[in-house]
Amino acid sequence: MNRIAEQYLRQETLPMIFCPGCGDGTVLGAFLRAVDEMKISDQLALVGGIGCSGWMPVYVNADAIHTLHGRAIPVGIGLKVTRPERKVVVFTGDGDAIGIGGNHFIHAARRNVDLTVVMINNSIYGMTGGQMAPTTPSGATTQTSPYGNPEQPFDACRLAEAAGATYVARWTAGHPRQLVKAFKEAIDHPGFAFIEVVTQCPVQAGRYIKGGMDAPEFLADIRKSVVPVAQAERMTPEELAGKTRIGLLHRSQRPELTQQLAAIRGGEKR
Amino acid sequence: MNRIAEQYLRQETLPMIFCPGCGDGTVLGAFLRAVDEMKISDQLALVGGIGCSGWMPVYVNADAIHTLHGRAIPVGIGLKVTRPERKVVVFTGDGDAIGIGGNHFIHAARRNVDLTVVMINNSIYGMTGGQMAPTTPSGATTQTSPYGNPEQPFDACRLAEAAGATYVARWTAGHPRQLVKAFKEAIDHPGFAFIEVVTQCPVQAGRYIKGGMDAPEFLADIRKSVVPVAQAERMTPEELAGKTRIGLLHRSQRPELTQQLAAIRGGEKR
Amino acid sequence: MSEDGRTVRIIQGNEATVEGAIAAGCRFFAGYPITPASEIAELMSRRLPRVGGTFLQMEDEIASINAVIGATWGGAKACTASSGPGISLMQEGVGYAAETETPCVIINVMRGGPSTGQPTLSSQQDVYQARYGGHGDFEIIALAPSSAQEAYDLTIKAFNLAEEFRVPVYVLSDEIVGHTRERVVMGGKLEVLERVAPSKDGYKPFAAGPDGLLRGMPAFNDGYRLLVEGQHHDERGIRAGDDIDKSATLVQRLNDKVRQNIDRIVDIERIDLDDAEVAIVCYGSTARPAMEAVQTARSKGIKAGALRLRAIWPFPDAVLSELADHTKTLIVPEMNIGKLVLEVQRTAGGRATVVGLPRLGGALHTPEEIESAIIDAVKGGKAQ
Amino acid sequence: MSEDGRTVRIIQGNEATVEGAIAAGCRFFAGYPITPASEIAELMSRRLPRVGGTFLQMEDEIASINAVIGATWGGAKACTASSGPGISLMQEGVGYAAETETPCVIINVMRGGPSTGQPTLSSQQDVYQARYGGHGDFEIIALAPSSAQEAYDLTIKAFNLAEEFRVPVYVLSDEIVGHTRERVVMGGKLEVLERVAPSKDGYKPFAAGPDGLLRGMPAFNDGYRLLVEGQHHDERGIRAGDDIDKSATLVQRLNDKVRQNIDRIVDIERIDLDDAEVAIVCYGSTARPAMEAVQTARSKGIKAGALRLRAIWPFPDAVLSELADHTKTLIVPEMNIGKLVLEVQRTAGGRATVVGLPRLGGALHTPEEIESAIIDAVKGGKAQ
Amino acid sequence: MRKEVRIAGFGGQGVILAGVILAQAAGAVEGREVAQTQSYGPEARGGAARCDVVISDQRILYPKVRRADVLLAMSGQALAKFGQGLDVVTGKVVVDSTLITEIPEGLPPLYRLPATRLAEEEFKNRIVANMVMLGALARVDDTVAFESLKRAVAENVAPKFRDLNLAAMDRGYQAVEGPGLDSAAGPGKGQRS
Amino acid sequence: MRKEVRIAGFGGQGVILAGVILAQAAGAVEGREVAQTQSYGPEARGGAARCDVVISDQRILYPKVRRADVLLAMSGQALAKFGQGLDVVTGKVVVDSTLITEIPEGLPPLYRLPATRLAEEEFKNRIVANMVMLGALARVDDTVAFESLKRAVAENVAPKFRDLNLAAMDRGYQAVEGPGLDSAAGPGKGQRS
Amino acid sequence: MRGSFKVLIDDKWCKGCGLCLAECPKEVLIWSGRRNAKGYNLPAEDPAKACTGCQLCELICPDQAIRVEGEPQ
Amino acid sequence: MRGSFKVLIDDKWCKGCGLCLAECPKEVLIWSGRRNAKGYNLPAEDPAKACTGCQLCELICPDQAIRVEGEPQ
Ligand SMILES: Cc1ncc(C[n+]2csc(CCOP(=O)(O)OP(=O)(O)O)c2C)c(N)n1
Ligand SMILES: Cc1ncc(C[n+]2csc(CCOP(=O)(O)OP(=O)(O)O)c2C)c(N)n1
Ligand code: SF4
Ligand code: SF4
Ligand code: SF4
Ligand code: SF4
Ligand code: SF4
Ligand code: SF4
Ligand SMILES: [Mg+2]
Ligand SMILES: [Mg+2]
Repeated sequence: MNRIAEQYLRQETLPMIFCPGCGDGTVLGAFLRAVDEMKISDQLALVGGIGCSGWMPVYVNADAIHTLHGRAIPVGIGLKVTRPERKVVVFTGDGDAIGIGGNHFIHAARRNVDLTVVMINNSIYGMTGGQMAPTTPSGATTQTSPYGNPEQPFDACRLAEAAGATYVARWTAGHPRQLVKAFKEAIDHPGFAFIEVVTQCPVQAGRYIKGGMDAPEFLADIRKSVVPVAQAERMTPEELAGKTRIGLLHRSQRPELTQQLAAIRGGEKR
Repeated sequence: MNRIAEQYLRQETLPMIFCPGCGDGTVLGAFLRAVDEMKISDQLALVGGIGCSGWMPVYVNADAIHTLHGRAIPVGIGLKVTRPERKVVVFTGDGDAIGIGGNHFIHAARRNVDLTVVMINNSIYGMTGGQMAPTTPSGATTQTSPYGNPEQPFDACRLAEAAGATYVARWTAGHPRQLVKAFKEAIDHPGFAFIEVVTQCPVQAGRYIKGGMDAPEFLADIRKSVVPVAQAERMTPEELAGKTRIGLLHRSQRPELTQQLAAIRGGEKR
Repeated sequence: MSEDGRTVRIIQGNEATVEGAIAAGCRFFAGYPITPASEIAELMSRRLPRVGGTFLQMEDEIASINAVIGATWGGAKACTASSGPGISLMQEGVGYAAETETPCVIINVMRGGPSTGQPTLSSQQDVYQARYGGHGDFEIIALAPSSAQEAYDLTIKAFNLAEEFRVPVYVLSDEIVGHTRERVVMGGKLEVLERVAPSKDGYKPFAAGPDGLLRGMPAFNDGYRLLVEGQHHDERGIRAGDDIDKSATLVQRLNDKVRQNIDRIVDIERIDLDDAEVAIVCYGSTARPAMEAVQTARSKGIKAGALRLRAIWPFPDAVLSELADHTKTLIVPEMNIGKLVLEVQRTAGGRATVVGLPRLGGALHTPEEIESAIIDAVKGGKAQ
Repeated sequence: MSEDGRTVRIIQGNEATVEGAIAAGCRFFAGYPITPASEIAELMSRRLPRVGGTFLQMEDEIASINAVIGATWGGAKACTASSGPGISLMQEGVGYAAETETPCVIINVMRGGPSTGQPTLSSQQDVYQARYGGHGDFEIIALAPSSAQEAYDLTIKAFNLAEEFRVPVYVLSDEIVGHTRERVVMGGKLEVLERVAPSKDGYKPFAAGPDGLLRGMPAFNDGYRLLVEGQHHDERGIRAGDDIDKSATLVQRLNDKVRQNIDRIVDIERIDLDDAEVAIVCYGSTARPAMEAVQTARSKGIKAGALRLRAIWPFPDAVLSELADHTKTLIVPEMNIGKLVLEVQRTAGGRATVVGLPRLGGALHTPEEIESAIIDAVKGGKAQ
Repeated sequence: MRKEVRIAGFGGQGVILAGVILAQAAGAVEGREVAQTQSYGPEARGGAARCDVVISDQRILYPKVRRADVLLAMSGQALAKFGQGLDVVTGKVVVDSTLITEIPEGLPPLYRLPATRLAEEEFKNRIVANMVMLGALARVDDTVAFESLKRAVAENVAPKFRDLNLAAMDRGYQAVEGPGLDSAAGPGKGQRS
Repeated sequence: MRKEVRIAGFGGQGVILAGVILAQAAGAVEGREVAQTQSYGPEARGGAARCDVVISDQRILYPKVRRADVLLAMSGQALAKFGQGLDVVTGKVVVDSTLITEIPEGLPPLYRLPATRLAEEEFKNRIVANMVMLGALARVDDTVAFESLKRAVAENVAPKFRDLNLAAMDRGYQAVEGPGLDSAAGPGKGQRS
Repeated sequence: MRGSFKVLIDDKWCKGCGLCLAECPKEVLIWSGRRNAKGYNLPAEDPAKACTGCQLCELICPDQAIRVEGEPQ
Repeated sequence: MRGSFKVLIDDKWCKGCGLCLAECPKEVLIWSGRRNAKGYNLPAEDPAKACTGCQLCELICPDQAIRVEGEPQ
């Protein structure tokens, strides 16, 4: 086990339940490195949803709460407003965040609450065994779309921005170094920060959507499907077709909820 | 009572519970005119949420279901997919649609289900007596924001579009003729059509947010606050500050859910 | 397929549930994945489009039950399936279905709770939730299969009861029933209650017959100009929540229509009860070791019997009361903290000793464990 | 304000609830408007910021209960308030609070159901939902005030019990209690259980004392490195949902910690019971006409009494059982179809005649109505 | 002694506020037991409004009005709906004669005053008709002392409306006419001892 | 006669499929009563896997395995965990000797075959080790007829993998070694009559 | 598009909100001084003004209480 | 930035996913032919290749089973 993991993992909870080659572990590793660089493990309040991805906080040796499916964000808000200096980081899946939890997601973005929300987008419901997610590509077969997904997926980053998020970035499990940086930026960002991480899920998405790709193949496939924002700006719509932009997609400033609440408590009329 | 109302209102349900001067009645009147022009009262399946606005279908002499708070859209989907030629129109409030019901709202838009969703935006929770809504302006006082709303409102149209809606329009209760046209367009539109109607709620919003404006004052105030899209394009950002754009804001084409489902039933692989 | 059109397959209870639903005419399913019920959605997604039906995976369980309600008024027989957490989220919707007399079926493949609890292990902890989970006073019907075969049979029955009583009907399956692969005989001549469109003549959608039941089930856009209302309402569906009498009348009927017609619902298997001194009152998967224990006890000359409830709600008060009159001890094994045992206690009214045999943790009782409770009872070892 | 720091105000029960909560140390409220509970949120939004607390109006009731859970682990005493439909939506969250032993208070200002039902009229229909609404086996505590004064007093008590037992505690108020303006004496020397931070020495957050209760309540970022888990877990909080023994141990304790310490919770008012032949068993606003009926009956020389339950869950089996031993008839007036009467029947075990006096529609029983039930009972006119 | 007062009219007439002031006068000012209830919620909008106050020197058990001792009626509908329940001998009805012109049969002793007209004409504010009615109540019945009502207004009404309300109340006290009243009463009568 | 078979190993070894095939053979092909259960769900991922099959000629009441008659062990962990519960006289254990090298004390009669090695080397596909093990089962015990197993494979496995699976099964039937077996058995032995 | 138009106000449904008064471009509508059974003020046509039949009042009336009758001449 | 680096693979945690093999730009990692107690294939350093210490393998390893040791020279 590497040094960072030795220091920051809650050893008695291991092994992690992630399948072999699951991107979640890589993302967690990047998060630990960001925590290490920021020296904030005492200030962390980690919140996990339900899903493979929701298990990530459980393995970190910091205060952590493993909540209900879709409800990580409101729990995170309760933690944040009771002690605003807390660094609340929410780990959630695509189903957890924008499937069942979609309403909490957009409302937290609207309120611009100072949370960092990390959404693992594996295009599927992993934990429950490979059913379609609101991120599953149109036409893809899964356990509940045997004839091809009749729906179209969300662009979670676009949704977050339209709802009011003030930091929006997308990376993949194949970009661990960029993820470390993004985690640091997001945690420091005073407002609702959203990081979507596109990951390989070899066991469910790999089997049902990707025709049996193993983890290295799947990750290679993901890397091929993305383009950095800067590069995307120089590309034609035709070149961009089917590509997903990665990088820092949006950053802005709007009043942040806990600060607004502090003002009210201070007797200021808003 | 006017001719249209005599013909299309369900007389035994009257009087309508709306307060004097409430915009909901005007919007309902415009809807009845659209129904009359389209001659579709037999094909209608009307769905109401809970809130003042959710009562609108109850007064129409057509098949109607008055659902739970926030749940009108999934009920509408159930009605739509079981007989796709039905014209399903959902009447909902700002709290109903994008407060408690926000998740159903964005997912229906994502799926581009062929529904017409009419959202009455009165900036407040009217039915329950004037609490803040996800549309209440920042800083506004309401029954639950006595020191000024610490949150920022949604732009429902922007959210709808980002989620995937393919027809998005905004009007006000002061634009009944335009509303008639918009209803017709939206009902004819083969996909998720969203119409936001900004209305005066003299009794709750008028009292708590608007410092006691009566209905005519309130409506005049709303009219002052909006600009038609075409005009907005010719305005500077400074001129546009604090203004809300009205008109047809977005129209596009994407695969529609019930058609996709029909294809699956037909044995087509998507 | 055999001559009488019946087929035999070795399938899981969850699959049998799906086949039962489709055989009963279910043509709409909306659901959301959850262990250990997911196979039901998965199989529905495969099967329904092939029989002209519609499968939707919704954004959550709330949307699922509400889509089921919409589809039902749209004209389809409809159901959803979930487990503990999802069923908890559906409570408001189930109450709405009860209030609006929307026939629908809710399959709960029970797992251990509370909360996330035990996603992969079985329980019978949600039997009271089925009855009391929603706010307000209403009755539902709940059936509890003990095997894959019954998952098939009782799902068909659930749809029939939903249509007859215009209520939400629960199939309270569990992880063991849902995931055990067994022989299931399907098809053949099945009793299926077809939906009948009521006459439009002076039709009042919520005016009941003398038995408190609504006749038939109308659909939208068939010319009824229906008004379906979740607030208390009159016979036309017009709101009356502020009218004390109309509200009381409606709620009383919503309860009475089930309670007073309980004879049409009661569904029990009686095993060796005629001369039994000790009776096991059981349901669901727990009934299996219970029945085995009775067999073994009988083989040892002990006068044991079993009353197996296939319909647990409405609770058959009269049956239990009568049983208490003729039996010394009633033993109630359950994979929960002891729940239906409270109903047995209530109905026994002190006329028989009632012994709870609760089991937590997810493992089925063994027959030996139940047998030893029988022996204890015979010896007079345990009392209420 | 009087000399002992007490003030008297004429306020609605809902306002008294808010004042009670704040007096008990509540510093966080998350809620969503609903009739007839909205005043609680409205007053919280005014009061909390003035005492350094936080009020949040969330997007729905699900978010509300979950924010309450977050805030509680964040270090605040917290509560939410709603009515039927909203409480139904909270069931999953309440179960999570029970599973994770998160102290919190849920105020249900009951209205008529099911579904939208009767938004503006009162009921006691949700008493079973409070106990059985969530999936899985767990115990909660529920208190039922009969007046604005008790809305104040019992809300304080609810917070204390939540802290002591580390459970969600319901205050089952109703529209009548919530909206009646009455004299309320507030402040003075109140018994308030302050939250105590446990020692970090070898601390296992979910290791209970011999009474099954956890000691103290830790908060995030105070150095505990807590792990709060909604799946079944061991004493450290580590998941054990697939471990039969650990799961059984946890669930058993979650139930026993309330059941076995019921003596610390039971809260009853006994009125003229010593020689009573007929006893009214009552709670909440229905207790008021009941007590008046007893007064009138006594004035006519009838040996009537009343047992008023201020804590209805856990149900005081022993108290009722004893009452059944000494009383001929127990009458249970409720503003519902007849619910707690089933518990009374169960505990009476046939040793007293139990008469339900249900009332639907939203109007409180009149004292006369209850008195005539008393007279019937004395005459032996009605039987079980 | 238990006293039941019902105030009824349309929404928007301040019926509830009148009841609350009455409850405050009896409960907070005079230190007696009170239970005030009302027709409630958005459902009541635009339609009928009703406010009930029970006042007693003992613990109030049943908190609802069964048969009002005094009815203050501010609309014909309200009088028609609630007038019949009263005791024709001991009960009292006060009507706003601006709005109520037809008086049904079978009512107990009736007192009248043109509350709405007085409010509109003398105070240029229709909304104080409720205070005019409350003033009348103090005159026709000893439910609470007139002084207590005034203190309750002082303590519960926003300062800028206080004098207006007090004046309206005085006017009602004077203006009410009916069985056994001197046509121009000075304050002091109707006081509770 | 009730027969309980447990197949256990790691996730990914096809343990469940083996049990399902066995259940189909007994239930669908031979028309007997079966109850097949398994360690389940995402929780089982990467960890231990277990599949139980109860077979009987009568209605199966208790559906779970209490004390297996035959254990097919495909990992050391599985053998350690489940081996002890068996009846040392009447029970039987078949181990995949590729993966299991240490055999604990106190086990009933033991049969071995290098299932995984055979699968990898002879069939170039590790995943058919489960079929190799099933073939061995047919040889060491009369739970179901070998022919029934083959029919169950034919009916339940995708056509393109059918022959591979059948061949692997045959190989297991032949390769297994242990008490009372001829070293090279022909088909026919172990048939159920 | 002048004609002879009549604006019928339905006493039963009118809630006296005043929107029609504000909406009429010709200020045809005024308060009548009458109240309906619920106590709402009722509008009326000002006999001194000429209605153009534009129907703006009918369209804005939330309670569908207005019917503009007549033909453009 | 060559140096003397050692890639330590932790048998206990490795799940044999192969991501490290695919990730290493220098193809330093190969399958060892060994399995751990759970039956997972274990990677190993190819003695014929030189590790640059880039840590890409360590960063990508989902199970934190890799530790790259050594100093750049
Ligand atoms: C209310 C509720 N519904 C359903 C479930 C079952 N469930 C557990 S995880 C999950 C989805 C997991 O998908 P996602 O959020 O994308 O996370 P992943 O496993 O893919 O990381 C579901 C539906 C649940 N636990 N609770
Ligand atoms: C689950 C649930 N929560 C809360 C309520 C109470 N409620 C009824 S209407 C409403 C909000 C109304 O606001 P909006 O949707 O904006 O409609 P409006 O009345 O403003 O038209 C609320 C919170 C409810 N009926 N159900
Ligand atoms: S199912 Fe997919 S997302 Fe979940 S742990 Fe396995 S590989 Fe990862
Ligand atoms: S409260 Fe507002 S929105 Fe509701 S009916 Fe009254 S005016 Fe209209
Ligand atoms: S707009 Fe309609 S309701 Fe309003 S005053 Fe005019 S006629 Fe009356
Ligand atoms: S029709 Fe036009 S002109 Fe005539 S009254 Fe109405 S708004 Fe005025
Ligand atoms: S990436 Fe990690 S888990 Fe995967 S094979 Fe390499 S060392 Fe093992
Ligand atoms: S550190 Fe870099 S070069 Fe060395 S093994 Fe890892 S990936 Fe290869
Ligand atoms: Mg996912
Ligand atoms: Mg609104």
